[in-house]
Amino acid sequence: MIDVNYIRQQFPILNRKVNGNPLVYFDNGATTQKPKRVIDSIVNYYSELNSNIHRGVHTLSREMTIEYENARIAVQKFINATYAHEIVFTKGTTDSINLVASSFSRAFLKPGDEIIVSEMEHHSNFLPWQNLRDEKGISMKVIPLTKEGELNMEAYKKLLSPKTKLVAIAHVSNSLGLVNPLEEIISEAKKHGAKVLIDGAQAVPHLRVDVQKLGADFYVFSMHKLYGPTGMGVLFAKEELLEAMPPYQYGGGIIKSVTIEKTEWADLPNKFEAGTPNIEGGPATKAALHFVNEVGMGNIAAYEHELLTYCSDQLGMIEEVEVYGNIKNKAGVISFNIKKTHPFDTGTLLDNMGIAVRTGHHCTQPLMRHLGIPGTVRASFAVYNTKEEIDIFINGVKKAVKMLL
Amino acid sequence: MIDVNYIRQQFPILNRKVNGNPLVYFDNGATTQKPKRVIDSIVNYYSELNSNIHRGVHTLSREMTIEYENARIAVQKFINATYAHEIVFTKGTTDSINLVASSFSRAFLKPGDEIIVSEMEHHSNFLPWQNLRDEKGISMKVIPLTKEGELNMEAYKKLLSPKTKLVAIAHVSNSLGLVNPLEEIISEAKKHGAKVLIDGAQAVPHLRVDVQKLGADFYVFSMHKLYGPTGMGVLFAKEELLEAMPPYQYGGGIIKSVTIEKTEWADLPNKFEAGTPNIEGGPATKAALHFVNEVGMGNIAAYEHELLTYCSDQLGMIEEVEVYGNIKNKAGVISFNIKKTHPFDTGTLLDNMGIAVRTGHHCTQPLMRHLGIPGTVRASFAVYNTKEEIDIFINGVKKAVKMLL
Amino acid sequence: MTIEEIEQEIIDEFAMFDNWEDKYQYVIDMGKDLKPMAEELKTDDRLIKGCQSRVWLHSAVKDGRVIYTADSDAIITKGLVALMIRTLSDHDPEEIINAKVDFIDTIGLKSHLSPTRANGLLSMVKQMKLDAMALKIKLSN
Amino acid sequence: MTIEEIEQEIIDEFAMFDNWEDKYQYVIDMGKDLKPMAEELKTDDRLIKGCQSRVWLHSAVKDGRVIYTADSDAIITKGLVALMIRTLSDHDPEEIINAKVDFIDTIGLKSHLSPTRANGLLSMVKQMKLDAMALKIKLSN
Ligand SMILES: Cc1ncc(COP(=O)(O)O)c(C=O)c1O
Ligand SMILES: Cc1ncc(COP(=O)(O)O)c(C=O)c1O
Repeated sequence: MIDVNYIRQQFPILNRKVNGNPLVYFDNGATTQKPKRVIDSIVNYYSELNSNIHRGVHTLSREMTIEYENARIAVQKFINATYAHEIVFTKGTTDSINLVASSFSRAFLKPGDEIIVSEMEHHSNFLPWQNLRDEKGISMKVIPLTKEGELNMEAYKKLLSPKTKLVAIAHVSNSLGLVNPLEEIISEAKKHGAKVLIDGAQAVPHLRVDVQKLGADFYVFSMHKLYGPTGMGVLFAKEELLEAMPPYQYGGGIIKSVTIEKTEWADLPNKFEAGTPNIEGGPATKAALHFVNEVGMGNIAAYEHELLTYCSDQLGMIEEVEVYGNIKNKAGVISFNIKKTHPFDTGTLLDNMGIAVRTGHHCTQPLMRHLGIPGTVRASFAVYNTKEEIDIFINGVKKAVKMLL
Repeated sequence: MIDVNYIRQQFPILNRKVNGNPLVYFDNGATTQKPKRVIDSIVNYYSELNSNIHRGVHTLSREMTIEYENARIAVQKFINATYAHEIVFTKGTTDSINLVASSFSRAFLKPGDEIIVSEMEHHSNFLPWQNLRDEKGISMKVIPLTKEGELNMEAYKKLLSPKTKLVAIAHVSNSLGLVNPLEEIISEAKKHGAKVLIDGAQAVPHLRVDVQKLGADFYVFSMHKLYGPTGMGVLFAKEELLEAMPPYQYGGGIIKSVTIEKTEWADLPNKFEAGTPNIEGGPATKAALHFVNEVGMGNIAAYEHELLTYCSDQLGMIEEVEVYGNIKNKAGVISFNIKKTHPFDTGTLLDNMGIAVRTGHHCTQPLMRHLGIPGTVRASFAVYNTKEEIDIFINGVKKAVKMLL
Repeated sequence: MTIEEIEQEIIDEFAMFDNWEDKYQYVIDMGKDLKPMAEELKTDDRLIKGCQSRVWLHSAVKDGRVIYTADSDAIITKGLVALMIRTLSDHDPEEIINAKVDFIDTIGLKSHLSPTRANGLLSMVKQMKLDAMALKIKLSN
Repeated sequence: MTIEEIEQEIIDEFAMFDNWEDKYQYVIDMGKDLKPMAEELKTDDRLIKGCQSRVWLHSAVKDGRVIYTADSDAIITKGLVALMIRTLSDHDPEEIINAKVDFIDTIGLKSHLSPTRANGLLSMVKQMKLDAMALKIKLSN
């Protein structure tokens, strides 16, 4: 059970007013707000521990290295990876996927091999593969969607073949909030010996994720969408894959020895973490996961489901509103338009009421084209949101309807 | 003129004790400490402004986008770039160099073309080019060093030819602190039509840099070595080069439009900033530059020069100590060993006295091999260091001499 | 009327509203009232790319004065576009080029002119001035 | 003496020192006193790679007991290596494998065993145990 008042007290920004109104922050799919302990962890880092890690023998560097590695262990536990060294810290989901696109393709792909993505992917899980297609002659197949915006699983199965080397797919769609049937997707891929990358950016904030149980080869997400810091991303990859892949970036910390002729790579995960990392992101990541664990992912999921259902029901009662992706298995996100208007108009009016939603194509232009619309208004929830906020929001939408139509 | 007490008061960590002694932090070459205003800017960001940028129409997103872009303008002014959009934000120096290695080579290089680096380079300005050599058949030439560790300029001139497409060289060497003769290096390169990348990681904290006056094509550095946040780097590149180069990473924000067939890139610098950036790094970067500008780079340089001279003189008087790179034109760094001992021993003993120095190869193994040593003890200075701290340090070295020999 | 006079007129109109709802309603209504642009003019080369709403702009000269026609797929943007046309259209190029066009700030819709506002309004003003400049050169040849 | 007894002996010795200088001086002196390793044994396959100082380890069996020889290019590391040899060398494999070797913590040199300490001491203990295990298997065949 959730004590939402107690939770809200932990988020300083929720006291903020926007355009004279209390902030109603429904843009959590873009980035969540941060609890005080995350902010404090950064202050503490810079006031007590700041130093470069991994290479120093002095006390600060040693203490901080342990702190940073503890963050890795916290992530490992959070997604139940087998080893801490299967967790590579990156800049974000986009960075993680680009890393895989580069290192996986250099280790395993040759022209003519196939990668499967879907039409609902975020550009960050679309463009890197498109680039492999254009630069390396890897073929990219796109799973089409049903009318409601779900994956067409029959079509997916037909796309799979021995040529398929990788399936790259979102766990939860960022535009519509649909939860994809990963079990089936992964087991079908395995039948053909293909590896699977799961873009979990919109899943980890809302669902419990167990990478071992899923059997995912790669699982990626961003801490900033999970109550954590910006500039901090996660790439989980199975040890054997990380071992076999060449580094993505080259620089300090990734080598055991360098001569002018050749180099020997450092152990995992250092091989994939060239240069000084986002060190403050370590303690902040740990603090964010601590917050999530304390509330409990099960509680978060149940509570957000309540919010989502309540909001869907209310929105559904407004005749002038069209909701997209209106199916059962959804998480965190609701996408809609006021009929015959542009999402930008709705977003602008809601903003004047202090309500922050996202409007636009949400970096999923292929999906928008599929739906035949320029974009949507997206309300996305976090554990600190309330039914009262949804009431404000619904009133806001009604007001926008009145003003626009 | 510097009021070092007033400056020290701004750095919370300087109140810390290490192993019972006040912290003497001489590991600034690895990363500097942060003034309170940098820490406050992050707190303020997460408490008042946090939201994803560039794409949102709501107030938080709009306010924060302006803040973030103001940071870009602050960097532009700091190094006197012509346009703000010539500043690309990255994760750090290593990320910046990897970006150039990838995007520049894909736009401009073909097998047989040559890149010139030097034997004193940090691995981050060495391994990316070595990788181009190994993966793309680009030839990599290495400027040898004189006995003292300076660039052999005659040899450099002989390496240059019409085949040379890029010269990648440190402004200031991180191991020895030597300031390289950039004017000559760049003008010689231009004679052959080669582009020049300057690794300014160890320069920007100590010298005034004017990229237009230098005529550098690329200039890269890390904010964390300049009183700023970790996870935030800068790539300056001339507009025409950024225009001609393809993106490095692919994902949200880098496109104007995406279809399944093809994409159209966004304007500079967005084309090179895929995904959610290190947003908090924006205000923190601005705050760090504000600190530096307030103290004045000229004052910093003069004061640090005083410290360096004082420290060199004192160290030079200890018979059992060997100083490396003992020449006039140095900045921020002094590298030495207690003769016949390993740097690790000295570093360990100094740490017990609360003195943080770096020991080891400093990610410059080729240079260490050139000097015929496993590594050095490196003391590196920032504007908050004092002569009194140097006295403590010198006493510490003397004590280490007594204990080790 | 000069551009400046029109701007003042608009400022006076907006001064009557004491809440954002009325202001925006006024903008929305102006959007609805804007003379529709011929569909065949809505071509990609007339598109001013903002991130979210699209704006088409067509510029022509009549009697030495620039006449603008424009449209947008978002109604608020269209209202702002209407304001811009009312302000800048039917003036001579020189006056347009030199216009400050800062009334948007004054009437309290400032955010729509900020460089980050994803609606292309700022780009639109720029484009209107560029067109005026081009037409001026054309006229003087 | 059992390994545990030796550890206790070392703990008692270090308990006499009440400041870090004396402790480290003792370690350094032990490093200086360590019987030098034959140069021909300092081969790359005997190298335990730590980030900074290098440690060579050679393991052999004599009368069913494991005899270690080791060296390092850093004197403090060498002193710690000497402590490890004194503790673990000349015991039977089983005892070595099961040894806790946590006295380094107790004597106040904890940081040298931390996973980040760039001196390879932790790796050394691991390697000593692995060698003991390998030798045990060899003996039982
Ligand atoms: C000269 C030089 N280049 C590059 C780097 C790498 O910087 P970063 O680790 O911030 O990517 C450093 C810092 O260690 C350096 O001193
Ligand atoms: C499904 C999905 N994938 C990838 C991303 C990109 O994440 P980031 O911008 O943190 O790299 C996002 C966030 O916008 C997302 O929602």
